[in-house]
Formats: sequence, C-alpha cells, structure tokens
Amino acid sequence: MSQAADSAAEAWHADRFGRWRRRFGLAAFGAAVVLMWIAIAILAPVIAPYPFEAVDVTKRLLAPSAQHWLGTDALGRDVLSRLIWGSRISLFAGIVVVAIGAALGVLIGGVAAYAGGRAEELMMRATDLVLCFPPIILAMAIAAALGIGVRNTMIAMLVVWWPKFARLARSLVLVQRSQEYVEAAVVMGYGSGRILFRHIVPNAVGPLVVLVTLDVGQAIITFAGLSFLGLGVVPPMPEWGAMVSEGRELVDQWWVATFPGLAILSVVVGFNFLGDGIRDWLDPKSRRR
Amino acid sequence: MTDSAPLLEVRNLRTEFLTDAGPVRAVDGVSFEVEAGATVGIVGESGSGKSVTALSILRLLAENARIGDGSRIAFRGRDLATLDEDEIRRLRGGEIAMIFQDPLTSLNPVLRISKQLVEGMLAHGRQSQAEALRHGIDLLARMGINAPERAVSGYPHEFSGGMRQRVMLAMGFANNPSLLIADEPTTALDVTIQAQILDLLKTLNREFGTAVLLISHDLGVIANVCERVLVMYAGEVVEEGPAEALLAEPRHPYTWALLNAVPRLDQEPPADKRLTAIEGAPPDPSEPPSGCRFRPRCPFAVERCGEHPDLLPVAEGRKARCWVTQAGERLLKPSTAAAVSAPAAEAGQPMLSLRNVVKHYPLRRDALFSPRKVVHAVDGVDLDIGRGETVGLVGESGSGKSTIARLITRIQKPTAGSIRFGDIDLATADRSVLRPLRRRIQMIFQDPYASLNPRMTVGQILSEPLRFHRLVRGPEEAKARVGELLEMVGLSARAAERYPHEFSGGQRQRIGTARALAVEPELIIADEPISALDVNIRAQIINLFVGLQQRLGLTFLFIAHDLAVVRQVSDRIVVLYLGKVMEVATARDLFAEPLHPYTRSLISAAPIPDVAAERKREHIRLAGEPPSPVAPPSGCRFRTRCPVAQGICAEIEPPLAEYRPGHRAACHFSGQA
Amino acid sequence: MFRYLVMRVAGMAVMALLATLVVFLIANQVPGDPVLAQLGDLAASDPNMVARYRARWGLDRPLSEQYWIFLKGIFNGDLGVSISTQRPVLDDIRQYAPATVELATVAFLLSIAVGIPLGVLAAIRRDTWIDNLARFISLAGVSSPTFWLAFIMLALFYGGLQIAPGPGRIDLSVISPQTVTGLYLIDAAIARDWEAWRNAAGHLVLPSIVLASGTLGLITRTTRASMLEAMTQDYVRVARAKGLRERKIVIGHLLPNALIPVVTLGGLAYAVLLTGAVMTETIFSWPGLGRYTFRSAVALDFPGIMGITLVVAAVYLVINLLTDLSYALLDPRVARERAE
Amino acid sequence: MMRNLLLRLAAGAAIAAALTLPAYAQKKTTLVVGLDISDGRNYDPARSADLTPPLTMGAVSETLLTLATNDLVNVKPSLATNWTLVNNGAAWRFTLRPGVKFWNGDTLTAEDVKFSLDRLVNVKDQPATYASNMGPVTIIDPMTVEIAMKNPKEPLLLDLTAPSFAIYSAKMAKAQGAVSEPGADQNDKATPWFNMNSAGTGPYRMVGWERNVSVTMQKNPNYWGTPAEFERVIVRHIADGAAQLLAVRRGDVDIAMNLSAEQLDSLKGSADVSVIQGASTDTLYFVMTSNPEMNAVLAKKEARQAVASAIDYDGLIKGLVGGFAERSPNFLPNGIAGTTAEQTKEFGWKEDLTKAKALLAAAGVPNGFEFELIYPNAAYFSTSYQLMTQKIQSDLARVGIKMTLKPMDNVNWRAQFNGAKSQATTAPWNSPSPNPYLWTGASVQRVAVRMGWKPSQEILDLVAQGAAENDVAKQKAIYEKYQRILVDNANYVTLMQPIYRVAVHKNITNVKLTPNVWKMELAQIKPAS
Repeated sequence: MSQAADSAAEAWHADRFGRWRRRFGLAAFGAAVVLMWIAIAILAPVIAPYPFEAVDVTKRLLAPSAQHWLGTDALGRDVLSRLIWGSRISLFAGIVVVAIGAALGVLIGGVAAYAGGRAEELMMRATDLVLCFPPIILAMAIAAALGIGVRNTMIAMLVVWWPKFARLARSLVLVQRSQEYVEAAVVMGYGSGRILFRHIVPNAVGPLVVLVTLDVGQAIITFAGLSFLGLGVVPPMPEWGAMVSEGRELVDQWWVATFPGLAILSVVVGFNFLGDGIRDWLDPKSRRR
Repeated sequence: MTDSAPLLEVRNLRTEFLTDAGPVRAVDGVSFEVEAGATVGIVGESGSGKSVTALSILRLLAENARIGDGSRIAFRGRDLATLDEDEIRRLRGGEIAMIFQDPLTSLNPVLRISKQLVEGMLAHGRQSQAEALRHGIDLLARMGINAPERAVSGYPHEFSGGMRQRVMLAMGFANNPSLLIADEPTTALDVTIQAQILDLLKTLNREFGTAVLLISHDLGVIANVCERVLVMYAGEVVEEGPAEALLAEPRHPYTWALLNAVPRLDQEPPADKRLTAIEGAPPDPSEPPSGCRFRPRCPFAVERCGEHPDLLPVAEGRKARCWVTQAGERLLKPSTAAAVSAPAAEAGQPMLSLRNVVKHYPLRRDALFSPRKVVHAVDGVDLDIGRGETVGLVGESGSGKSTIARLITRIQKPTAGSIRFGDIDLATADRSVLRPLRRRIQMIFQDPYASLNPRMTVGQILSEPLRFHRLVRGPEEAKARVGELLEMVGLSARAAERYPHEFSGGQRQRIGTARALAVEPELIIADEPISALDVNIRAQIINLFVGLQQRLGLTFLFIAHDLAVVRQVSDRIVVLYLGKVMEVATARDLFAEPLHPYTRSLISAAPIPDVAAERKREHIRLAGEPPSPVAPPSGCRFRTRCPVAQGICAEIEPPLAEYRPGHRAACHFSGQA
Repeated sequence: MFRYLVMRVAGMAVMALLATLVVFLIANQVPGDPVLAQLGDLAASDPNMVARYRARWGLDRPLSEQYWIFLKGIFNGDLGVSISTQRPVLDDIRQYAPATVELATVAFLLSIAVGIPLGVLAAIRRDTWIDNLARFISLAGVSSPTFWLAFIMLALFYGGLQIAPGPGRIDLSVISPQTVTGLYLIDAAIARDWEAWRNAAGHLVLPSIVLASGTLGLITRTTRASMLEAMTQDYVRVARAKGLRERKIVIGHLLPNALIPVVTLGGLAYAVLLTGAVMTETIFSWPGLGRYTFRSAVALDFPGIMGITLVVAAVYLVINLLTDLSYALLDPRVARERAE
Repeated sequence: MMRNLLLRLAAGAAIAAALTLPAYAQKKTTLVVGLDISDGRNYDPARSADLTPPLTMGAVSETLLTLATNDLVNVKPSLATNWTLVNNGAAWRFTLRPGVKFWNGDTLTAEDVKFSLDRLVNVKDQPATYASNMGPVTIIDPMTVEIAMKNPKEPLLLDLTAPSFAIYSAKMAKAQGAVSEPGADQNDKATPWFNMNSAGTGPYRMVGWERNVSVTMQKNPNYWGTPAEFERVIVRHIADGAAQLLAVRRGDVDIAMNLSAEQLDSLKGSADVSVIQGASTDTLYFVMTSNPEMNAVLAKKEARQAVASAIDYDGLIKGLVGGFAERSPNFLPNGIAGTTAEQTKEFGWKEDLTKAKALLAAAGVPNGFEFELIYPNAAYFSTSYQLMTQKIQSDLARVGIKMTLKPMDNVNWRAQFNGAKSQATTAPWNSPSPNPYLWTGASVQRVAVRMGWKPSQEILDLVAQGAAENDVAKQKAIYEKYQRILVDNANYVTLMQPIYRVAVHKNITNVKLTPNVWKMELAQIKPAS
C-alpha cells in the first residue's frame, strides 16, 4: 500500500467521528432540543418560577432581571413562566394534530390507493378541494365557525392537514403495491387488510416518519400563527403565538415578543433537524458507499 | 510514443473506496496491456473489480475512490493516473471513449440527441457546430440508425434500448478514439439486439482500427468479440490469455468454474439437469482471504494455496494466478451424465391448462374523448402444464411472459380466456374460490431484493404463510417447520432470526424459494428467478430447483429470457413473442429442429463461450427491434423482423399448428428458414 | 395537448366553484351576523334598519338562493358587493391584488434567484461550508414563524439599524406613481419616476425576505436533493466520459434534470406566496389581498370571502396549469405522453 | 440590544438617508395626519356611521349648530346664528348666518338646509337613526328654516351638532345624483361622489379618498370664517401604531393618532414631538346579566355587586392605560349633563374586597361562584379587551369568583351580546352627539334587554324627566338619581372613560382634541412659525 493512500485512509478513519457528526450531529442536536422542550413541558409546574396567570399590573413590562429572567408582560406576568407553560400547548397541539392527521391520512390514503378505482378518485378530488384554499384562511374560517379554543383550532388544522398525508400515504402505498413482496403476499392468499397493514404500511412508514417529524414543526408554527391571529387559546392560558401577538406592538419592550418567537424557532428547528436526520438515516442514497 | 509500446499499459492498478467501514480495495494490483486495434475482454462476476478497472483508466470513479500511488495507467506512454484534471478531461471522449451498461439511463432524458451527440465533439474543439452535427448524423447512419437526420432532433425516450446503445456508440466514436472501453454494453439488451450490437462493435474495431476493451460478465459475449481475455476475481486478474485457448482450456479454477456453471446451447444438458456449481460467494472485498483468494471455493485447492500466488505464465501467451496450474496440472472437465431422452410426462389430463388467455392493459386516457389505447400484453395464449413437468417459458422483454405468470397466480385478472386448474377456472374464480387454491400454486420472483418484505425477519416471512393457512399448530411447530424449510433450500435454521437485507442475492432467492415451498404447493411459477444473479449463483439456484423438483415432485413453470438456462431445466419449452406463442416443443426437439424462424434466430443470437464453436455456428441476425405491444403488427406478429416473411404473413395470422406430436409452431413457413 | 388543457381547466373550474360552496356553507355556520357587524349600536336595534340591510345584501333569502345569486353573478363577471367595504368585490380585489402580486412575485424571484444557485452549490460542494450554510438558511427559513420573523426584521433593520424603510408600500412622503398596473415598480418605471421606484423597491426588501423565507428554504432543499439525485445518474458519468467540463455538466446536464421537480415546487410555492401572505401583510401594513381576506373572514363578509376563494382557486388553477406546461417544456417525456 | 430602539431611531434619522427623504424645508403648506382609517366605508354625511370619517367631514362641512371643544352641554352657533322654540315648543326655528358660501362660491340658503336634512332622513341609512327625533324641515324664507320635533319632550339641538347633520349644497349634490325626497334609499346615487368630494361650507374641501391609503383636503378659498392655515391636509392611513410613531418622529406625519400608551411613553423627553390629550365621552362598561337563565348567581344583585366591589379599577386604569382614563359613576360619562368624576368617588363602585366577600355571603355564595364573560378579540383604546378581561379575571379570583373568558371575533360578539346571549361582557359606548338621552334611553331600553334587566318605573320616569328638563341644574340632579339606581343595580359597571392622547410634531401648533365625534379641531391647526 502506498504512503498517500495510507494517509488518506487513516485520515478517513480518524475522521469517523467527524463524519458521524456531520451526518447525525444535527439530528442529535434536534433530538436534544425536542427532548428538552418535552421535558420542560412535562416539568412546567415544577420549574416555572411563577404561576403563569399571576397578574400584577404594578410590575408590568419589566425588563429582564434577576427576578424575571425574561421580563414581564403587559399584565405583569412573568414571561419565562408563561413561556414554560406555553410549551405544553405548542407541543401538544403540534404533535397531536400531526399524529391524528397522519393516522387519518394513512388510513384514507392507504385504503384509497390500495382499493384504487372510484375510492381513490374520490379521495384525490377531496384532497384537491381542500388544497384549493389558502390553508390559513380555511383554518381560520373553520376555527371561527367552531369558536376559539385549543381543541377547535386543532380540528380546523386537521381539516387542512389530512390531505397532505393522504396524498403521501397514497403515493407510498402505490410504490409499495407494485413491489414483488406484495405480489408474493397476494399469491399467498392474504386478505387486503393484512397485506395493507402488515406488509405495505410498515414499509411505507419510513418516509412518513420523516414527513411527520418535519410537520410537527410546521404544525407548531401554524398553531402559533392562528393564535397570533386571535384563534387558538383562551386566556389566560399562555401560548407562544399569542404571546408574540401581545408583544408585537411593544417595540421598546422587545422581550415580550422576542422570547416566545425564539421558543417557537428553537422547537421547530429541533423537529426539522430531527426529521432531516431521520431522512438521511433512512435514505441510503444520502449515505456514502 | 513508440510504435512498439502498447496503446494502453496498466501496471499494478490499485483502486480503493473509502467507506465508513474502512477502505475497500476493489482493484488490487491489476496489470494488462491493450495493443492498438486489439480487442481485449475483462470477465468476472459482480464485485470482481472489472468495472472499477475500466473506470479507473479514465478516472471516472466515484468521489470516495482513490487510485493508489504506484499504479500506472500509461496511454501512449502518458501516465493517466498522474494527469491533472484538465488533461485527463481532454483524453476522455477524445482518444479514449467509453460506453456503459444501461443505454436507458446513459442518455440524458431531457436533452435532444443532437446536443448530446455534438457536445462531445465541441468539447474537444475540433469541429464547428455545423460540422459536428453533420459528422454526428453520419455516425448515426454508420451505427445503423435509420433516418439519422430526423433521429438527431429526437429525445432519448423516443428510442428503444438497442437504438440508444447505437447512439451511445456514435457518441463514443465521435472523435475517432483509438481506444473504446465498453462496460457491459449489452447486458441490458435482449439477446437478438445484443447480437446486433456485438456485430457492430466487431465491425467498428475492424474498420476504424479502434482498440476495444470489453467488460462483461458473460463469457459468451467475450468469446464473440475478443482476442484476448482477462479473468478477474476479488480485485485481481486470475487468468489472462487468448480467448480461444483460455475458453477451450481454462488454467485457473475460477475460469473453469465460470465456464462450467453456464449451460451451453451447443451441448445437450445432462440427464440430471444439474450444473457444475462451486459453493459459496465471492469474498467481501474489505476482508479478502489470505493466500489465494479463490481458495475457500476452489475444488482444486491444495495446501500451497494458503500462500498468495502471483500471475505467472502457464503457457505461451497465457498467465494464471494458481499454484496448481502453474505446477503444470490440468483442470479436468467435470464429468457429466450422458444425455438421456426427456422423461415422459405424457400423462393425460394436464394440471394447468390455459386457453386463449388474453390480457390487455388500458393506458390512461389522454383526454375525455380520445380512444383508450391498450397494451396487448398477452394476446391469446394456449399453454398446458402436466403434473410433475417443468415447462420453460422463454421470450424477450415485452413478450408477455411475466404477465402470464401473474395471470396464473391471479395477481392480475385476465381480460379473457380460461385458466383451468383442476376443475376450477382461475380466470374467473372469485376471492373465496381462490383462497384455498393459493396454497397449491406458488411463485418465485425475479428480484431477490424486492420480493422479501424488508421489515420482517426471515422467520416471520416463512411462518406467516404457515399460520395463515393453518399448516402448523402453535409457534413451536412453526419454528421447527421454518428450520426445516431453510435447511431444505440450503440455509441454516439460524437464518430465521435475521432480516432479508443481511443476505446476499442468491441467499435471498433461496429464502423466496423456501417461502413458496412453505405451503407445500403443487405448482411453482418461477419468474426469471435467476436473471438478477451472478453466473455461479445461478448455477447454485438452478441446481436447487432441480433437486427440489426431483425430491418433492413439483411442477414448474420456469420463465426466463435465456434459452440455454431454460433448456437446462425444462422438459418442454414455450417460445413467446409479443404476447403470442410462436413455438412449443420438448426441449430436445426445439433445439434439434427449431421450426419457427424466431426460435432459430433466438438460438443463433445467444453467444457461446467457445470461440471455435461460435465461428462454425449459423448466425441469423434479426433486423430492427420488437414492435410496440400497443400496436402489434397485423397477421403474424413476427413478420416485421422475420427473414422469411412474405405477403401472406401480413394478412393471415398463422395458427399454432402441430407438425409432429408435441411440436407446434405458428408460422406459415415452419422449418423453411 | 389542447384537449388536455381544456379538460384540466374545466375540471379545476368545477373545483373552484365547489370550493366557494364549501366556504359559503362554513361561513353560514358561524353564529355571528354580518349585518350586526356592520351596523352601529343604534341602527342595529332598529328592526327596520336591520331588515333593510338584510334585504340589501340578499341575506333575507334562503341559503340556496343566495348561493344561486352568487353563481349567476360569476357568469356575468360579477362577484357581488362586499358587505364590509360596500364596494364590488371585484373592485376590492382589483385594488388589493397588485400589492400582493408585487410582493409575492418579488419574494418568489428572490427565493428562486437565491434558492436554486444555493441548492446547486450545496449539492456540488457537498458537506462543505456552503452546504452547511444552505442547510442553515433553509432550515432557519422553514423554522421561523413568519409573524415573528417579520416583527424581528422590522425591529432590527428598520427600528434598530435604520437601514430599511418601514411598513407600507412606499414612504409616506413619496407620492405613489400613477396607477397603471398597480405594481409600483412597474408603474414607477413607466412614469420614469425613479425616486418612487427606489423607494418602493426599498419597501419591498424586508417583507419579501420574510415572505420568501419559507419558500427559499424549500426551493434550496429541493434543488439540492434533486441535484444530488441527478448526480448519481449514469448520464453524468457519460458526459464526463465525453470529456465535458464540470461546469458544462452542471449547467448542461444536471440542471435541466434537477430543475424539473423544482418547477413543480416553484409553481406551488408561488401560489402559496400569493395566497399565504396574511401575516406578512398584517405586520408590514401591506395593503394586499391577504389582509383583505383576513378582514373579510373576520367580518363574515360572505361575498368577500367567496370572491376571494374563487380568485384563489383560480390562481391555483392557472399556476398549476403553467407548472404543468413548463414541466412539459422541460421534460420531453411528459410532453409526448400528453400530446399523443 | 434592542432596548429603546425607537429612541435611537429618532436621533439617527440621517443614517437612513438612502431610503428616506428630506423633511419639508419650506414653510409648511401641507398638514399630514397619521390615522388608521381602515374602518371608513364612505364619506357621505347621510350614510357614514364609522369612527374616522367625522374628522374629515367635520373639516369640510358644517352643521347648523356646533359645540365648543370642552363644553358638551351648551350648543354654539355655526351655520345658524339664532334659534328659538316655536309652535308651542314642537319645533325649532333657525336663522341662517348671512354670507356663507360653499367652496364653489354659491351662497348658503334654507333650501340647502332642507335638502341636506331631508336626504339624511330619506336615504334611510344608519345616520337616519340619529335623526329619530327630527320631524319635517320647513323653509320659512331663504334664510330661515323650521325643524319640527317628533317628541318635543326629547332634545334635538345637541343632535344637530353631529357631522351627519352637515349642510351641503343642494345644487352640487343634485348634480351628482343626490335625492332628498322619500325613495332616496333607492334613487340616491351621490355616495360615490361624496366619497371623493365634499359640497360643504367648511374651511377645507375634500378632493380625494383612496381607501386604506389617504384622504386629501384642500383649502376652501371662499370660507366665511378665518381662512384655513394649510393649502392641503392629508389624512394618511397608517394602521400600525409603531409605524405612526416612527413617522411622527421623522416629521413624515404631523400628528399620530393611534399610539399605544407604551408608544406614547417612549416620546417622553422628545424635543420634536409632544403629546397632547383630550377627554372623551367614550366609555367602557362591564355588563352582567340579570337573567337567571343565563346565570342563576349573577342574576342576584348582591352577586353582581360583589363583582363590582372586587374589581381593581385603579390598577386597570393606571396599569393598563397608563392612567390616561377617568371613570364616570355609571352609564352617563363625565362631561355629559353635569356628570363628574367626583360623583364617582362619592357613589360609584370602588375596590373593596371585604365588602365583596360580605356581598358574596349575602348572595348565598360565600366561597364565590363562576360565570362566563365574552369579549371581542380586538383592541380597545390603548389596550385590548383581552388584557383588561384577564386583569379583571385575576381581580375577581381574589374573592373566589371564577370568571372564565370566552374570546370571539367581533362579529360573533355583537351577535351574542345584542342577542342577549351573554352572562357578562365588556362593551364600549360612544355616541354620535352629546345628547344625554342617547345614553340614558339606551341604558333602560335596548341595552337593558341585552342584560335581561327589567327597569323599574322609577328609573324609566327619571330618564323621561331628564330628557324633557331644560334646566341644567335640575337635569343634573335627575341624572344623579338615575345613576345611583344604576350603580346599585350593578348591571352596568363603568370601567373607564379614556383620555385620548395624540403625538404632535413641533411643525404645527394649536392642536386641540375634543370629546366630540370628530375628535380633533382640524381646521384650527396652524403651522409652527
């Protein structure tokens, strides 16, 4: 073996950690951020320094200080405490909407794709219809019709969300359906349900997981956006989008809007990194030979 | 540059890939020469390093590949390994051209042929745009493309595979190269098209004086084209010599094994239908075995093989990397059982009987009112399979052979016709009728990588049908049965705990076979079960099938495009073309006296790894390509390419007439070609 | 091909009408009353006044009839009169659309002009700093909530550093150019009012960056992915074997292939930009359709909401169609399939 | 750090030279007002019922009578110089000011007055309801008109000061399709023209309105009084308070009208911009139902009183609106019919938690109770309903009253509140003119219905007496009695009466806010010398 090849190979070896870090480092970082927020959400009652609804107008709009690390809002409530409690709603809404949306989408899209024919056509047209609307406006209209509140806003988001998953599930099922292992299952005489849910779906789950993970971030942003526009949560429950909205006109009191925005950004980045990482990990093409 | 120096001289080429698992040496010390105007072949299985060798010459390797220092690739005396990027670029497509395996993906789908043809010439700056285009059109004509003026303005998808490979050749010859490297140029093509392209290669070599370095896994192809041959195994050249001598009498056990693993069209298959297969698989290139790399699989290995042999002369103009032959020993031909007549599977009632089976696929409508176009995949096929018989179904791509497999197994429903299995017509049976039959008809699939559910362990894959069809009681029994099945296909029972991706292609095909056997079927449809495998593994799998059939008394429908393989395993053979049966006969009769011109051209087009035999053989070259199954020709489907076609062939469709007992052909001029 | 187009257009037109029906039904489920929203306290308690208002906006008729009137209007090129602005919806849309079109177009061009080269570079120089930069930009873009990003950008570049102009389409002290197209950049150019042009362009910077942030990320990612995909294709090796320069390979071979998925995405992205500017428009006081839509929705202005829905659906229709057409231009395989 | 971004911004305007424009160098001839005018749907006096058009309408046309900036009780002459009751007090006779010209040079006559007022009634749009007590208008002679009253016991004169009662040129209006006869609601076609123009006698005339962009006015050269000081007035639409703040600091606008308390605070110490303030008659009141079906506990007076005693009024005003609000004792605001803040101190609700607890016990719910409050998702004054209700929620929690919040959009809120479907809410009140009956009448009639409250005959009588009483002192006494009853009932609890503040650039002087609907005396503003 020649010298140069040797050293190149050695360098390659030595940089194994570097490569791991380049490929999975961001994913690990993302996972860490997401886990951190989940921990914060769970531990909110323990770690929040003040009750989130403790109004004290004599302490309103205080700048960050030792007592209030992130300052106080227009009602003198501790921004940090509200941020911590707010993580519960954002994470809950984001994860639940996407989880239900994905389950619903997979069910509808998967069955439609597997059944084909009229069922598939119907589903595709239904998704077309939903995709005709600007998502925010449709969600707003529905949320307005149902009334303000976390559950109603989540329902509105679901209506907007499922077509995406249904279409993805459909295309994934279509890809899998023509695979020989599915034909083998047909030849074995297995029923459609068994083939769809035991064979096809587990194989289609990978790309779905990626999309689901990336979408949790988008769902959190959307929920925050709807809250920002005044839907979403009923006060005094803190929610990040609503907190940004409360602080938006307060240019001098930058902390009121800035921190909740950073919170959204960080958790969404976390989910995005995580999703990207899972994608890289699942996609052999992005791996080196 | 001196006249005496070879055109290309490769010395001690080492190429390795840097992977996460560490460096993998794909090519390890390869040396050879190509004289000007010569034809040199490199043969080997996948992973042998033959393609990497070819790519190393032009430095077209992937990013993570490194050519080791000390490697010398001298072209006309210049070391290509040390040229800078710009200099090597000027050589590419100039002095040295290269064409690749898959003509379908080698052309850029979104660019016109003209652009792709001309850009290579412009890059070397010898011609103006107009000159280049004219030259390109000339070249296309030279490569046998009709109406080249029109062809240049087309897009690649408008051409068939064979045509694209001709376009690729035209691109290769655009700058009058002195060396053409052809990396598996015909592997993706049908056998009749392959013959055309190989002929073209030979002609080009002769007329342009261009040296050809041909890379192939197929000894027949190499024998057809090359004067000299290198055999590669595990990154090394194990044997080198003139093609004729090397193929006639190999001096390395690996060459020997390769030659004997391939069924030959010019020889009767042995009575036991078995091939000489060596056990095992090529070594993992990241951890080559010490000593001779072939030793673990070598039937001739001796004690000395623990040391690594060098490539040394063993005869005039021949070298081998083998202690045994270097010591002067000969490698004897394997003993074969004498040919015996086909077993009589005469028994009256056939097990499966297809009558006038039709499958049409409607294409998506372009617009609401435009007529639906239909692919005539299978267009009125009659076929009988007797109990215990092996029927071979052979045809080129688009012949409808895989569709027939899917109709019998009712993965798809036929458009018309009947498929009788016992008393039941599979063609019209509904789900409840089919379910109990499923167990009795099983299928083995083409792609060992796609046919096993990657999310299930082998144990789950095998036990699921057992439980589903209630063939076992409880998990204990299932586990025992899975173990049995695995051993039956030559795998260890421990394989049950692992996932498909942990196995090689051949092993997966064994697992797929075990799955089919799990439900104790009577009929097994094997759809191109070996076409994705390497030569030696093919032989192993064929032997497995043959053994299973004899042991379990199975009935087989064996589908393949390779005539020699079909002949090896089948009792009777059905030749398919464009969804219709052309000829049916016992394996013996078909080869002894083929009646249909298509059958004859198929036989003659398949190359034989024997230079002398190849020279003597009749060569019928079919013109053109198979027509589209969307608009099949009127009358006889084969007439557009038939060497004996006459007026009547376009008007009247020839019936599948019986010429002698059990030998039928659909031709107005049967046996006259 | 032509037939195909007609079919597509007809199908999507039906879809757009269906969408208005859905919106109409949803809007009528809302417990609020648009008339009460429009009338003052005094007027709202005068039953005659309320009845007159209902009659004037056709709200006293049965739902089916209201919708029928709306449909009839569409075929006469009339989207009805907005309850909240008391103007024809078409006039409203005509007034607000240019601002949105201008903003969305600039944002779209920005995401294309930055996203594609960035994606290409990231793919060619994989795992280098530029790849990381592209990854960072696209992730940051996709991850920032628009409403917050807009706030921060405004506070930072307008309030803090004072290097960007404030909200609105043009400075208060600059007279907006005479309306021809409604797009300030074009109108100012027509009027040769370069001061107004510079000013309007300056005002576009921040909102278009904010609006483009999401699509920029998407386009960068898609370009990178499809470039990487294209780079593994055999024809690249073939091109290299022909002796082409890397630059030529990238531009001549990789890009035409890699751009195909980007075009689909780009079309969709433009549609999203056109219709999804609610937040950006709100924070940048941009007098566009997004804000109009938002306000119509909040005020339960049925004619307004349905008109917008129709327009949005039409925008999707047209953009989808254009995407398909450009797809066919880029990919000869598609063109043939469709044309045959 | 972004702290005090905006302060630095004021100092560093020069940095932005590339994208900014130099301030006006010469003597100011244009007045620019920054205002959110997105609510304005039209500028037709007979149709406009929105909040911001009166600013413009008040400057371009005049009414028969008007009000001084700080006197909401006594009317002053404007186009009418003299008015007397005739016909046994059933009609008012007005003598018109001689020599008044419209901006086109035509002279004002009684015909113009009749046309304008008839059109107001017959167009039958929202402002017609303001004229509910106005009977037929009769021309006595070219300079005299008589306006009958439908109910002579109710006042009329104060109504006539509202911009809806503007007098414009019959000739100009008719030329644009204006119709004043019955049937005008179908036939009148002049609104589009009124949206872009004016036909009045004011110191300015309107020359353009671009929706959500600006309103432009020009000086009226034929004005009968002191001529206007500016050649042009532009009301610039700026929705965003922050943008208004920046604009007024740069001098791009001379007056910024929609600044929040925090934004105004940031102007403290500014050399260029000063803040002026003015009282208003707008009020925000807290409403609780008396309907036991809506909330059985709240239907008890003691429970409502407990709520009223538990609210931290001072905290609300000092904390949320920077102290820029007063509080009237009840429905009638300070400044109307002699109502004052002193009365509030005397008998209005005050924070008293002990009393609240005692009242809860008296209501039978010593540990508190629960009720739901609806509110519109909107801004109010310099704060928002959302913030105020959360503040009140936390106030009430101190005595164990659990108030759950139910936010909704404005449209739903109106439907719920007006439809008497709410247990409690916060609602704003403003009035097109300072006629006290506009408050008192509503409080015992339509608003009472919304709260499921059946007013006693006593209070109904008091309202009627107050309306008919022309003696200011007596009227004050009647209304004080009226207010005391409302306080005791605790259906209405006044939360605040905002004091409006606007930022004024040093370019101009003599800016005065008025509690009237037109909010600011635009015509009196002068350029700084």
